[in-house]
Amino acid sequence: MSKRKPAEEYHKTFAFHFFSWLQGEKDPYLGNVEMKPQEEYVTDPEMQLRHEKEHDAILDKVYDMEHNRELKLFHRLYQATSILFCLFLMALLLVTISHLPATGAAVKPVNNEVSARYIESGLEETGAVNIVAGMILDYRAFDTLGESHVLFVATITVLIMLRLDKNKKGEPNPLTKDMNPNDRIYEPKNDAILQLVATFLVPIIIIFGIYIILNGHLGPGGGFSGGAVIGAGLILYLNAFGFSKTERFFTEKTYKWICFFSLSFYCLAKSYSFYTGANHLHSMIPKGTPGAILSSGLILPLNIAVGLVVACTMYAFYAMFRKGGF
Amino acid sequence: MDFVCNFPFFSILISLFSGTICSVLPEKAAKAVNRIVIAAVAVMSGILLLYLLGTGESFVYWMGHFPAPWGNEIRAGILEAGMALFFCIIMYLSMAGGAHKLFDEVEESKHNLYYILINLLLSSLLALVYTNDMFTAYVFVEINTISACGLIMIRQVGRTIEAAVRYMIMSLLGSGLFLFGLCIMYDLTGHLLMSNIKEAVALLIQNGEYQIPLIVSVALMCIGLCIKSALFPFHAWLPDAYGYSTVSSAAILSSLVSKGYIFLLIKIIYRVIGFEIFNNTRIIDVLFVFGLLGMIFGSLSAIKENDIRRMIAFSSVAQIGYIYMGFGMGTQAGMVASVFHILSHAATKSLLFIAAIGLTEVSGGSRRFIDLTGAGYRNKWAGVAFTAGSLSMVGVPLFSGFISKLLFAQAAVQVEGKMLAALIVLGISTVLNAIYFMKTVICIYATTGDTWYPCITFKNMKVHAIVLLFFIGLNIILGVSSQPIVNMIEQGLAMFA
Amino acid sequence: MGPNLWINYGEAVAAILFCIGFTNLLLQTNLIKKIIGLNIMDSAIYLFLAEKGYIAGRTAPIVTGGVTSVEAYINPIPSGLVLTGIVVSVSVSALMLSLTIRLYIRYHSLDLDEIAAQLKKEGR
Amino acid sequence: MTVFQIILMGLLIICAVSVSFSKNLLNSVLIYMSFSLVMSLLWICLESPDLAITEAAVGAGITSVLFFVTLKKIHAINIAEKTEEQTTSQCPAPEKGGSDE
Repeated sequence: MSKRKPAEEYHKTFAFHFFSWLQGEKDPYLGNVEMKPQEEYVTDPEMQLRHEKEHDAILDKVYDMEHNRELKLFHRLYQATSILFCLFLMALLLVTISHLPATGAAVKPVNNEVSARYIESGLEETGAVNIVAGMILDYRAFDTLGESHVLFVATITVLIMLRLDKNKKGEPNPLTKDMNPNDRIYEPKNDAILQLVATFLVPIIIIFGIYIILNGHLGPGGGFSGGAVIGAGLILYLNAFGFSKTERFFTEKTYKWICFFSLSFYCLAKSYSFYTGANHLHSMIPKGTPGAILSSGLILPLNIAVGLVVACTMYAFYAMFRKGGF
Repeated sequence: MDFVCNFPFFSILISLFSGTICSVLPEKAAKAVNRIVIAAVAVMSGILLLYLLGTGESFVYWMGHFPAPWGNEIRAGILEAGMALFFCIIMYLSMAGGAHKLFDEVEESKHNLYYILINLLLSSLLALVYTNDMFTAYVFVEINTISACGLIMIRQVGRTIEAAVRYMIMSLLGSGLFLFGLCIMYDLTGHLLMSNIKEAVALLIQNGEYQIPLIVSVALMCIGLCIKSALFPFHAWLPDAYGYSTVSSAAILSSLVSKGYIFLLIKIIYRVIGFEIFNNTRIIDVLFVFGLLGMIFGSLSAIKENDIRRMIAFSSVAQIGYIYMGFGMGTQAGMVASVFHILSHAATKSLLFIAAIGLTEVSGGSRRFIDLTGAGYRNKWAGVAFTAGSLSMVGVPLFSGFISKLLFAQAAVQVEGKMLAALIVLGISTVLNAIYFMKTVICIYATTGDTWYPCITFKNMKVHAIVLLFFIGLNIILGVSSQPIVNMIEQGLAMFA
Repeated sequence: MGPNLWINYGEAVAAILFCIGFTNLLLQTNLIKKIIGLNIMDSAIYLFLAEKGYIAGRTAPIVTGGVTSVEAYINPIPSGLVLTGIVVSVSVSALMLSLTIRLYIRYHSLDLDEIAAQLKKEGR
Repeated sequence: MTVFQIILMGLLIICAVSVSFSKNLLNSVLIYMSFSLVMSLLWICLESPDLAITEAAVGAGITSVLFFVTLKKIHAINIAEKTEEQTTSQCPAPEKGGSDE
């Protein structure tokens, strides 16, 4: 708003009108355009009651799934189309498959130079005896990076759905009552047999999981399967001894930080390797002797990181499903 | 290699990594990290775009130590860099415009989870834009789907949860079909990288081998992506998902998530199958027909709606129909029109969603037209912005919608068999658009009755108003200076081949 | 029909499983069964992919005895892809199950159509 | 080996079909669990031990456990004792379980 013009003159300009309209101080139509106030509508309570009843009756009729003919017809139509579509899809896929190259043959498009190089020089280039591990964690590592983030984002969504947070004033979430119906009622509180078996079994399961993780580059296995085994062991422990025991060593904070450190390590390590690879720099990570436990460059640490994330995630899923928290 | 060539990789990685970081940060810090990351990615994409315009050719970037058929790769050209820049701008504006609603609709303790989802969504969009590898595309499609589902359901009312379930079921059908098509394609060619697949496909076509599996594989991938981007018969999840989620989510979902899948489809058409080969299949006719049906039925459902947010959501169905109609024409011009419409629709739809929230706020939170009467006087900025968005959607000159409709009409004239159908439906759809958008505009500028809700002035909604201004500006830029943008799109599509 | 349907019986089974899963996903009214159908569909795709990598008479791609010749091992690529895929499918099913629990708590039903009808009746 | 494979594949199809037609939710989850186990045997036949371990740990282990917890949450287990549960617990279990289809 320019201040050079005197106030009276300014009041006549377009800008003043525009800004005053914008600020909501003045409405140019008020008083200029004839506006007739509407007549007040008197509601008859009896009529209103009848209207409401009719309204409810119509609603009931429309949403009565069992007796509504149109809905039923639509449902039938939907079923028929889906069955037809599925049969069509099956026929299409079978025809397609009959034209594909034969299974088990050695000469076909899939067995080309790509898999040949993975097999022939995989040991030398990645240092991993297990060629699959070498492939997913070195040749095609970007996919695997994406994959671990799929797991991460799934955990985040499960947290959003099921975590029962206290609100600002510290009151418990209104859903808590619904989420925790007395679902342990038929479970033994301290079952001696279960606890004894768990005492023996849980360490074995967890050690087996650790073996799978550490052996991922030497034999079948790897971070994901090992992590899932460890997670299963933790879930067994939780079921045998209850939340009070596990909360001593595993809370949400533990989960958060383990996940954070493992994923950050994964991201940073892979960024280093991508960056050096793309810019044709020499990577400083030693490959080691193939076959030794400390070999194959980044694959072992990455497997450990993935294993930690997966184990914690599986346990977190279970705890979330069970009681909406850790 | 120049340092700039690292930027696509950096932008994917920092957005992934910031997702991880946000999981341990408090809410305020997470918000700051989120904004900084989006801005940084936008700046990097801008620099990359300038660099690519300078050199005039695309480049591939190794993800690892191994060259083309053995390692992962990403690829950047003008169209990719431009899309990344545009996506970041829209995302930043949508986040800023809907920030004040987040407090009402999302639990306090789950705000930082929201920012994690946004970061991961950004990274998956960037990866879909830049990737040169089909399987990487599949993995990031999944990240995109899951985080989009999270964005829908973070506002936990019954409708959104139901919408999220429907969304997940449809999307998973889509990804299943996509993955099956991808597997067949892998079996036929033995490669997963786009450029290698293209060479192998050209060879197969030349030798006349495996014709049926090839077509089936392409068709499966197309159907998968169509389902995911809510093409007409598969749109049942869309109105609830867009209509009831929190406003930033609705803007981002409608303008970015579905566009990410469509962009991937464009990439597949050009870089995996080859434009010529794709146009010789019957698939484009199917896309064309469904596009036309979507344009009409989407608009008809929008007319019947009496809830403003759901009306805008149904209008998305119609607009996605436009894009697929462009694909269905099977010409370069149609494709250019589709890509331009992706930009124009993204800019307009998020503008409409964010303006609509401004209007509903001054109507006591109700979204019915009856309560919105006169809302344009009570919140002037939102009213003006909504009018601008509606004009753009209808296709009034000076706005971006006009240019995209013009491009579609021009493209349709060049195609013999489809000209009449395309032009007629374009006309009908424009009229239908005009009916429901002008109805809304008249409604919000009608004189009010007795119900008097408080006005909102500029001081109370500075951020919101500025965001709306930016959106209007973006629309007008797209509408006025369309020629350089169209040139850029043409150049980018030429780089794809 | 092409020549290879009987040789490719593994893939054919995968296609049939895929369609069973697909039908389940479309037609079951119960959400839990829908989710199981989804898992079956995913497994079918992985079976299809793994059949692609199999070569008769060769062993798993783990280097034994220092032999690194192509003739000794099957194709490792499909195995790697399936590993990635399994992770995706387990995350997706966890997400779907959590959604199911929330829906059940809110509406005491597992039928999506019934829930939709309830929602409309409530008018919100 | 091929005969064994064919038998396993037949089992897969039987499992998949019977999941769709089983009346009880708990049964269908159990059948799905056996589906995963058969699948992991099949991976061994197809020379992919990595996949076999992962499928056994994930498909038959974790996913099934998650299904069980879900069934518990939605009161689909203990149908026989449902009436009993209603009398003993304070908050009665809802009528419409997922299992009564």
